[in-house]
Amino acid sequence: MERLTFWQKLYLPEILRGLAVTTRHFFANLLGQRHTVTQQYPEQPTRVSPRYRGRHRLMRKEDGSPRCTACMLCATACPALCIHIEAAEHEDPTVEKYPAVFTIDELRCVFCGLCVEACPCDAIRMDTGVFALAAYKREHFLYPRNLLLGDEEPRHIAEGRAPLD
Amino acid sequence: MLEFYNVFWFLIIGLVFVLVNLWLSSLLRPSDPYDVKLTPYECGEESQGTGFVRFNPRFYVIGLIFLLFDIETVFMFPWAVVLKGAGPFVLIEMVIFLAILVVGLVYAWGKRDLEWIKLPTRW
Amino acid sequence: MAKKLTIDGKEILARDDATIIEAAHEAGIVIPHYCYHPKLSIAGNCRMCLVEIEGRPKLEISCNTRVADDMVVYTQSPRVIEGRRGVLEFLLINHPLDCPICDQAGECGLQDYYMQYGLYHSRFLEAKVHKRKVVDLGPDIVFDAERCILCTRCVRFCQEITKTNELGLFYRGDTVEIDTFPGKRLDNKYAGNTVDICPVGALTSKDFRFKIRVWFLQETKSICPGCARGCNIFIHHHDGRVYRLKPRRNDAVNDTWICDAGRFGYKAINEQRLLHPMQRQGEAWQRVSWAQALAQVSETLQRHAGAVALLVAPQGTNEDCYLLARLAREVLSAPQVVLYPGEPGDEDDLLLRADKNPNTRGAQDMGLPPPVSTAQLASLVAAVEQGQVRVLYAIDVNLQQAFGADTLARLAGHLDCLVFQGANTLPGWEQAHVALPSCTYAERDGTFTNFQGRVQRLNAAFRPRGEALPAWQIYQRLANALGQSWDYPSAEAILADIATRVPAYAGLSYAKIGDLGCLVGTTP
Amino acid sequence: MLVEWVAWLLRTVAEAVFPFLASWTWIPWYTIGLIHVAAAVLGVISVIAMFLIWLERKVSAHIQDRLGPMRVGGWHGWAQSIADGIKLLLKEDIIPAMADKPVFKLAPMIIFAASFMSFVVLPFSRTLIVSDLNIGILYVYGISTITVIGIIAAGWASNNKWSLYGAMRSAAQLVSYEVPVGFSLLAGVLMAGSLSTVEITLTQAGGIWHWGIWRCFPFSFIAALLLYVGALAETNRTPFDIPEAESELVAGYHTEYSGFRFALFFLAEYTNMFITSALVVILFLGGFTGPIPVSFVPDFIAGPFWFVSKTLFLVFVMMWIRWTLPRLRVDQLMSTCWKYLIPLSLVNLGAIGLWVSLRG
Repeated sequence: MERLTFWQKLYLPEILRGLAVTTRHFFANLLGQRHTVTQQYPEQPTRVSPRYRGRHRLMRKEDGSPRCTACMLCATACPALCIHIEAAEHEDPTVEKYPAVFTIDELRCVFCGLCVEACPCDAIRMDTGVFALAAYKREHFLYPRNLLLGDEEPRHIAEGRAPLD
Repeated sequence: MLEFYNVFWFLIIGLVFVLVNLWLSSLLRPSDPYDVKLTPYECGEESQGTGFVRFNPRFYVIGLIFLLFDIETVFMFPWAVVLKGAGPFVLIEMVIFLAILVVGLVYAWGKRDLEWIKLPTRW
Repeated sequence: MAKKLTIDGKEILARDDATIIEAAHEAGIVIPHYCYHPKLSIAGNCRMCLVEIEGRPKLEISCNTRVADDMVVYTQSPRVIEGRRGVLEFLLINHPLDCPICDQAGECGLQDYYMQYGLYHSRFLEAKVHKRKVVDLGPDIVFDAERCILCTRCVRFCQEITKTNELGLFYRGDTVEIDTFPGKRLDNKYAGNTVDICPVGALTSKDFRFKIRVWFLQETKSICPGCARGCNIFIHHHDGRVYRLKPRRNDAVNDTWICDAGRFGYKAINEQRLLHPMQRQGEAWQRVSWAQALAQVSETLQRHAGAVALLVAPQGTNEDCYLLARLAREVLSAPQVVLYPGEPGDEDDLLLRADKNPNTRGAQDMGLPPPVSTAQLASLVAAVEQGQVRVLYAIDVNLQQAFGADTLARLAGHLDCLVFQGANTLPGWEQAHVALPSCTYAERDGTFTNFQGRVQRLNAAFRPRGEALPAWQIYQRLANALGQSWDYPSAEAILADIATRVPAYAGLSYAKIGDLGCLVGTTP
Repeated sequence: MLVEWVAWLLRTVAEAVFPFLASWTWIPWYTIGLIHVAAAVLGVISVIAMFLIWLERKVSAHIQDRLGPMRVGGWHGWAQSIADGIKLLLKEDIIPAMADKPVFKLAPMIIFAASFMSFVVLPFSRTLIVSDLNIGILYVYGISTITVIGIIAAGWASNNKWSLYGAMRSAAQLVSYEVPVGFSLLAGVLMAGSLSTVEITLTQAGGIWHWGIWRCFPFSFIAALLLYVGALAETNRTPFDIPEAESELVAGYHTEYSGFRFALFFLAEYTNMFITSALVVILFLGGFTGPIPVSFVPDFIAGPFWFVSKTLFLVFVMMWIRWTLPRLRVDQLMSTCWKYLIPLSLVNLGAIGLWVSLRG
């Protein structure tokens, strides 16, 4: 380890240099807001990057049915165990199974995106850009299938009602 | 004495201000205590063990050394007021007085009692 | 005479008539295979078990090559691996890529060996042959022809084990399919085993399909309580819920099979459970604490000392029966004990036994009286009606089946207290005055003694549901409420006690019983 | 011997008190006036503290490239502190179940009363002072130390580990830095030859070149610097905010305080900042005197103006330092004081003493 000289040990020059830095920022921001990064959020909408992991959504096939095949790889990959799927037999034998219940507990979710990586069908995405999830009750954060599919807007959650399923 | 009469009233009024405000706030604020809320705060985790934990014995040493210095400082205040124009002899007196104090400090330093982590004594 | 050969550089002594795959498996060397099954005839059609034998120009299938002295076999040589890769590529040519919706995923031979030996990029440019999917073969079996690799394990099972011959191969070439013969359905009593032995996702169980992905399941070794056979099973469970039972190999008991009745017996663990001690007040049941329930029962037993009858179905473990016998002998004053195994059921020469209780033999070994038939219960009915019995303590008994609904209602009226103890709400339980929840075999440790006299172990798979307790703990608490000071910390401790008190079980311990059980002599 | 001594004590006290009591007739009127003064000072303190809290938030925000409070009250969130004050008044008062309730309740009162009482001797101008105590500096030095008792009481009574650790650290820190602060105060007193805050200020009257900081340059400058550093430590401010190091102790000794009791701690902290800065101003920066000897406005306007602006500048520097420097480790904190500041302040005091006694 390098031994400090007397001046370095005194720290005064470094303290003064630090004060100079903060002064520069202080006055630059005071006089012209030159460095300020604050966004006035509700008025100034936040831009999220395309790769931002927001609230999940479920994708559809061309015929409108969910792409999800209930393979449960997302539930397997999920480190927070927030995805609950119940598979059921489909009438069409070529489809075989589909998710009768697909619920994500958005309160448990850690937004790691592993479910998106795990999905072999591109059925789940986190590209909604929705980061401000709010509800009045914990159980309203259990996002059911139709909400994730976009059949229903989470509007009623904001109104304090349970999501319809 | 009048000045200290003022000080006394300032003490009273300071306490009254606090009490009145607390009383005012007790009229306005909600009160809903329950067991979990009244547990000691430990960052949301369940609190572990007792609140009366062991702490570093250095605190006592610091406290002791401080006492010496503080009493000496009190002795020096009257001296400081009269030193101006009292001549070098008064100064020398105080230097001797301080020297004794400094010897104590040097002793504590040498004993490494000023280190936060107690190390073996040098001698 | 034994043959001495070398497999992968390891000197092995094998049976005279053993095949290489048998010898290797015995020595702990696993050779990949699909069509080979130790309990079925050799078909040799999957070609996966190829090995290299020194001095022979071609790779040979180990399942159909007998061992010979001084044979030198390689199971992991580059040629073998290349060969397996080729075989796998052929097998997968027409195999659909529907692992995500396939129930076998996670325990599929194709997946496993592809990851071990395959990992090629597909060279197959032609269109895959499409076959029927989701074919209803029988009451519990769904067949997917595309996924089938035609190993014919299921066909051979129906020919050789059940001898019912429902299945056969139809058509030829790359359109060959397995199907039931016209007019037949795969509905024999052991059909579920075809799903177990199917190495791919061609045969799946309707009952298990889509319920859960297999990698979520935990496996616990246990014993089927469905009949006196005591088939060895695995309980597959997740989060305190049983999803399926799988047979566990025990050549002395059940080979590698279980019957369908046993296979679906797991539902009693999940459904219709008695979860809390309850007291009946008029028509309404009220949940009470264990302390309250046991206080009431012990108080009643004491009040009516001498007028107590225990009606026991041999569903409990040896440990339960032992403590119950002690309770009857040492604590209660001369109660009437009736061991009632219920009506006999189907029996055949494969696995099924007429006695549908897992532990009739063990119960007697532990000191309970010989079983009685339904007709013989008449004397108990008479005793109740004459007031000689005021308290009836029914354990695991289907009361409705035992007495009939009318008689049961009449009995309940005569009795001062009818105590029902069981894991499930068996028919007739609602006539009881007090109900005590015991746990199912999946939630507890213990031993069963099957009809052969083989003591076999249960293992607790998960915590008891609700407030259910193992029966032996209920007996212990009851005895202690009646002034005893029993202090068995676990079922294992009770078995240690049994081992010193019951001559036939002398020296037994859980370690000694192990996974495959231990034969005991008969108590005279 | 003992009897004589007690008799002497009683006589002395009686001699001091009786003349005072003898003239009791003026006491009611005087007291009513005094209560008005005290109330005015309370108002001043509240306004100062709320302004300083708002200022701190804005200063920190601008240093850190943020904006700080922007909404409450319109222009740059000027009413934020008022809103916070009202909020704290309306907040539930939570006292932990195992807390030592009387001590817990007493602690914030002690701390607030101590800082409030220091205002008695702050000279806003030659006449605008509650009481020009003849031992003014010693009085502030003593009263401000009472804070330590409040802090220890708060930490001890909370029955919380973090509080106790915070209180112990705080106590150790306050008493340690009391020593260099005391020596530096002595240096100022030496130069002025008085303990009265007004007299000390008046010795520096007559322009910026008469201020205490130049009087025995560079020793007086060092003394001022030491006093200021000590003041930072005495008010528990970064880089000396180990007692409430939020990254390890949550909030130190006031972790368990909520609502208005918490507000009292806050109020006291900012009041103390003002008082300690004011001490530096009184001793070394000329107090209420202006930088030039000529005065164009009456003294009762110019005095408070200069006093408050000098003090606020020093408070601003405190904030500036807080948002520039990282926190010291607890061992660094202690060794800085005992191994560097105290020896330095001693030597410095000796030098000033020599200077004063030789040159008069």
